[in-house]
Amino acid sequence: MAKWREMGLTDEEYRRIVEYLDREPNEVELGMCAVMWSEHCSYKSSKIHLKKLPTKGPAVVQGPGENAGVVDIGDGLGIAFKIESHNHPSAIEPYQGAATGVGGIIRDIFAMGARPIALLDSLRFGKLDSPRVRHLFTGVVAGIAGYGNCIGIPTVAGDVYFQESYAENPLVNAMCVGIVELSKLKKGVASGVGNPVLLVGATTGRDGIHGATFASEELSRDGEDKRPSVQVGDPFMEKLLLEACLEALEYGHIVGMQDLGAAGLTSSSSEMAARGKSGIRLYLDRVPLREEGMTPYEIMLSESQERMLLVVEKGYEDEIIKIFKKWDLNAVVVGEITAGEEIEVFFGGECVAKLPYRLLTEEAPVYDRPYQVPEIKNLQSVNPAGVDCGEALRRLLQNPNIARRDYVYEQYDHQVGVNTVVKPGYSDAAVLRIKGTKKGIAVKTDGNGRYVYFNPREGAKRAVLEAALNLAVTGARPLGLTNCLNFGNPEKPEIMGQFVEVIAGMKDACEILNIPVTGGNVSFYNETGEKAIYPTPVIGMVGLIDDLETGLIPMAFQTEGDLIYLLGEPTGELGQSEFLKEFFGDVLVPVPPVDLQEGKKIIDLLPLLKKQGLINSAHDVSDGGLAVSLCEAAFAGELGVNIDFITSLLPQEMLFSEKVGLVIVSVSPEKANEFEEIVKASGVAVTKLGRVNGNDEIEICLNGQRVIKEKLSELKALYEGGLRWALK
Amino acid sequence: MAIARVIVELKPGVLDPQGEAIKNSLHALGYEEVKKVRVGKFITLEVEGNDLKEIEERVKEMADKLLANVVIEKFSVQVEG
Amino acid sequence: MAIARVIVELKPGVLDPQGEAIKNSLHALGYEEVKKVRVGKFITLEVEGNDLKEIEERVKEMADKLLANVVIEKFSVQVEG
Amino acid sequence: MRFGVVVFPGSNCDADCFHVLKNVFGRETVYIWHKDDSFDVDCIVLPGGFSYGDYLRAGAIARFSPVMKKVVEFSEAGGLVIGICNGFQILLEAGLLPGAMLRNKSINFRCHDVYLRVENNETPFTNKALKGQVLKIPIAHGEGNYYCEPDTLKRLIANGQVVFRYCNSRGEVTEDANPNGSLYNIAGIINEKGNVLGMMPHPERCSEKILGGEDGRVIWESIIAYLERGANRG
Ligand SMILES: Nc1ncnc2c1ncn2[C@@H]1O[C@H](COP(=O)(O)OP(=O)(O)O)[C@@H](O)[C@H]1O
Ligand SMILES: [Mg+2]
Repeated sequence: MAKWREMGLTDEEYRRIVEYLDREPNEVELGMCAVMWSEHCSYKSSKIHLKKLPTKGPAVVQGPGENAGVVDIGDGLGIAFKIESHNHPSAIEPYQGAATGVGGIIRDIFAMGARPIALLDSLRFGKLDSPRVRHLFTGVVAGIAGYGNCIGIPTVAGDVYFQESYAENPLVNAMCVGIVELSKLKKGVASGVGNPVLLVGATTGRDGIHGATFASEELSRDGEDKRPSVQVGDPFMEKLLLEACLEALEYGHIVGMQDLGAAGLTSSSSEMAARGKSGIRLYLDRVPLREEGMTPYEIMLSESQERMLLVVEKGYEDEIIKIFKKWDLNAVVVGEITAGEEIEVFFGGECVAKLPYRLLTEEAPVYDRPYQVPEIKNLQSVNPAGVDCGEALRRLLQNPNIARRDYVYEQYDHQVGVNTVVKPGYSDAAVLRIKGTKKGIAVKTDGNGRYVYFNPREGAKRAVLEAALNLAVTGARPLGLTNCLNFGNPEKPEIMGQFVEVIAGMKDACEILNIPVTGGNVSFYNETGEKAIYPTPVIGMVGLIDDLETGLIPMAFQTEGDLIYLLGEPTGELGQSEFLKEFFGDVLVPVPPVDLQEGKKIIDLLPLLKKQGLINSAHDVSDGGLAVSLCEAAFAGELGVNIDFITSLLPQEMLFSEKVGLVIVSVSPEKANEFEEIVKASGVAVTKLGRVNGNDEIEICLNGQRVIKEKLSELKALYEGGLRWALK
Repeated sequence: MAIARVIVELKPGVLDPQGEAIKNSLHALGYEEVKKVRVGKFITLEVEGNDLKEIEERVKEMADKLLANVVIEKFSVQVEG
Repeated sequence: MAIARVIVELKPGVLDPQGEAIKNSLHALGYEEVKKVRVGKFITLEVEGNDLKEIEERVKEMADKLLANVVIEKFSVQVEG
Repeated sequence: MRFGVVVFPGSNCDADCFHVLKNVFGRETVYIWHKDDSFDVDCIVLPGGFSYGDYLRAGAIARFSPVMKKVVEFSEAGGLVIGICNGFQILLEAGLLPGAMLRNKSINFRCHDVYLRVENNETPFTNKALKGQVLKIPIAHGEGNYYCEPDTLKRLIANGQVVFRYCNSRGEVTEDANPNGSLYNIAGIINEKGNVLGMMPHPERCSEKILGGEDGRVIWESIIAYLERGANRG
């Protein structure tokens, strides 16, 4: 087989390289081209579609294109944040795969000069009845814990789903959030002819060579030897690297900084060169190696973790190196900035590669792949009327997709840094204070692939709206989002169709909700055999609470006697709900519409209601539907509910439809009139559902008929046990 | 009753952060002569049965399935009565 | 160059939560014959020098000072050229 | 009165302790670098985190840091030392406190609130607490399963060196309330001389209302009160 094909390039791509260079590339050059032209690095299948997403907004300081996006939160401060996938490595070695995923995204954040203050993890696995899935799940969670806890960045939020479609191909998306003084924001640029280029941190080994191309292929079970050797994360090393880099930035005289991720030295040098429109010359003999006899090819492509590339003002390198030595880290001048436009690589006194950075970056191919928009056909109907609501609620509460996630987040140190004001499990989103100000930020990831599979466009809208609502119920105003788009093989028109539709849905949602996209990541080829995963756009969102003292809304019901209201119009479709799956299996019935306009109104309304002291708690309706949401707010407050209202929907539809865009709030009785007036004036539908009680009782009546009466403590035990029982 | 000892070690080439940290610490303590450190596991199992051959087979299976992570580790098994 | 192998094990009587967990997992996988599991460390050092006796002494020192915590652990050292 | 927070490579609660002492209690606080071999402070905090990655055993490598020699001298001279979480583990490894830490019984790292009963309120670290008072303080550790020889335990109990024990919200010391399998539900102990405390829970994480609890304050307040009384300087 031709060398280039082994490296993942098509004949046509190879031809273009030869044409551009006007010669055949040598092996090192070919390797560099192959990784940079891989889907993972070049975004060749997604680029033209990603362009459609709105990326501008008043708060956006840095949109897509840098190591991370940045939004302005006032007081001269910015929040840098980004999400990334580590799906393939985690499928092979769950602990290390997940750990190194966390390590990678952290580096993206401190490369911007930001101090990481939070991690989030969005996880998808098959069903827990399979031992292999349990192995993957427990390994991934332990890996995230292992890395995040050791480096000392709290993992404060995330989401987890267990669906058959992820059985062979789990998703592990990690997000990091950092805080930066905007005047000190750093970019990954290389400029200033003669400036030295420093490689700092871990030594370079043979690990992960061709990881980027690996991420751009389907997982095959016989691909054993093609696998890059698994990378082992060293969070201790990264902690030192983080502190040393921030200290070096504080010292100054750093022109640009970038982490070494996929495609290692090749991508970091060429991307920095491209951003700064400079050439870079590298001397590989100076790279500190971990293994003997490494070739220039291996050094250029190694994906060894915990390394950064720095461009430093000439004359200051010794001082910068001193800082790294203080932290017991390697720091070596491996090259310099040149006047040309080329990445020149020297080894043993010879030039072993010389490529224009353009060939590796902007000249990488861009494809408008054929796509076929999936049609939604053969809609069926089910009759849920026979299902006992109490029984349904009990089953749903212990369903692993709904049950309390403390098995996961109790393994994460979610408090280190002493900023975590709302801890995981206490609300829809986590809230962190910003020390030295009154402000707080809310963060969350979301994206239910099941809805996206059945209707990609609506499903994508749903993911964005749900994330936004999860922030809004804490009192936050969404500022921006990052996304991780996990899909199957883009060379298949039906997968590309899903992708195109998801982008369209996200675009709509971002525009209507007025939340710009500041960055993201695409992970294609999440397939095993012929089976692709559910298309899964994961949305990571950051929002701002101006004053935590007055603006923070709890999820828990607060006081006996408070009235409970529902904001938003329930429509009752059961399509793709956990209820439907639990009682009717994988049938196709209509999904609830996503009403972005109403959603927007609710998002704007919640902080307002809080500021005026009109609401005491808020929680959105999501997986499991209204009944589950009521229970969650009740469990959190250790208070029961008596619900009684009129509806034209069937009880099962009313209680278990998972329409996104509904929020339950509690209101002091004396504020009820004022509350209702303001909500009605805003044009948001509002229903009085009932009241909070002080008994150990969840009682739900509809149209005067009692449909559920359960002990709060018993339901709570199911909710708290569900996930752990499924693991036994 | 037999005793099985399983040694689990990282494959060569796989990064061993633990080993590195220990090596550095040994150097700081003045043991400069230590050039490399690798950390593995030493697992001792008490196993019921008399057929040592069969026990060895079973323990190898256990190592392969659970005790070692064969993606990054290798193992050896030794059984005695 | 010599190779020193240090086995560090919990003292008998000291609870081994990791060993317990492994035993339970083995039982869940059907290896009911496993009655007890203890997990220790297997540390391999590459040490410069020729005098195996002296190396053994030095490595024992290292184990005593750093590699093992003698409150809960015991160790054994074996050196080969 | 001056506090010193030691920074080992891999410490990650150093800044948190610093923040609480400096910004919440308004006390002069300095960082002490692990390579430093001199300092001028009245109380030393060995913070939580993963010194040296905890790669061999928690705290095992850190105890050989140059600064630890001085910490030992400081404590021998009567100076106050508090080790929290990883700091506790380092004190054990350094032999400043008896015993050792094993992996949590559940194997997993655990991060959540626990309740502690104050067993001894006649220490520099607990003089503002009531005997038997129940404190709600978070833990975050994977190796907090305290172990010592039976004789040592007897001595600890007899001398009142067991300062905190895990209990339930009603102050009952039960097995269910023990998050990690610690012997005798031990969450914190003090040395015989009474000037070196090690505890697994993190008082710095619950010293401000906004973080959901203030039960950790009593420990800082006790230290401050003790030092204000002009007790001897190390
Ligand atoms: N993988 C995870 N890591 C950390 N926290 C998580 C994870 N999954 C869920 N959580 C937390 O559990 C709570 C419930 O999560 P989820 O069910 O996703 O909420 P919602 O339905 O509001 O999106 C939230 O506080 C969330 O941040
Ligand atoms: Mg929610």
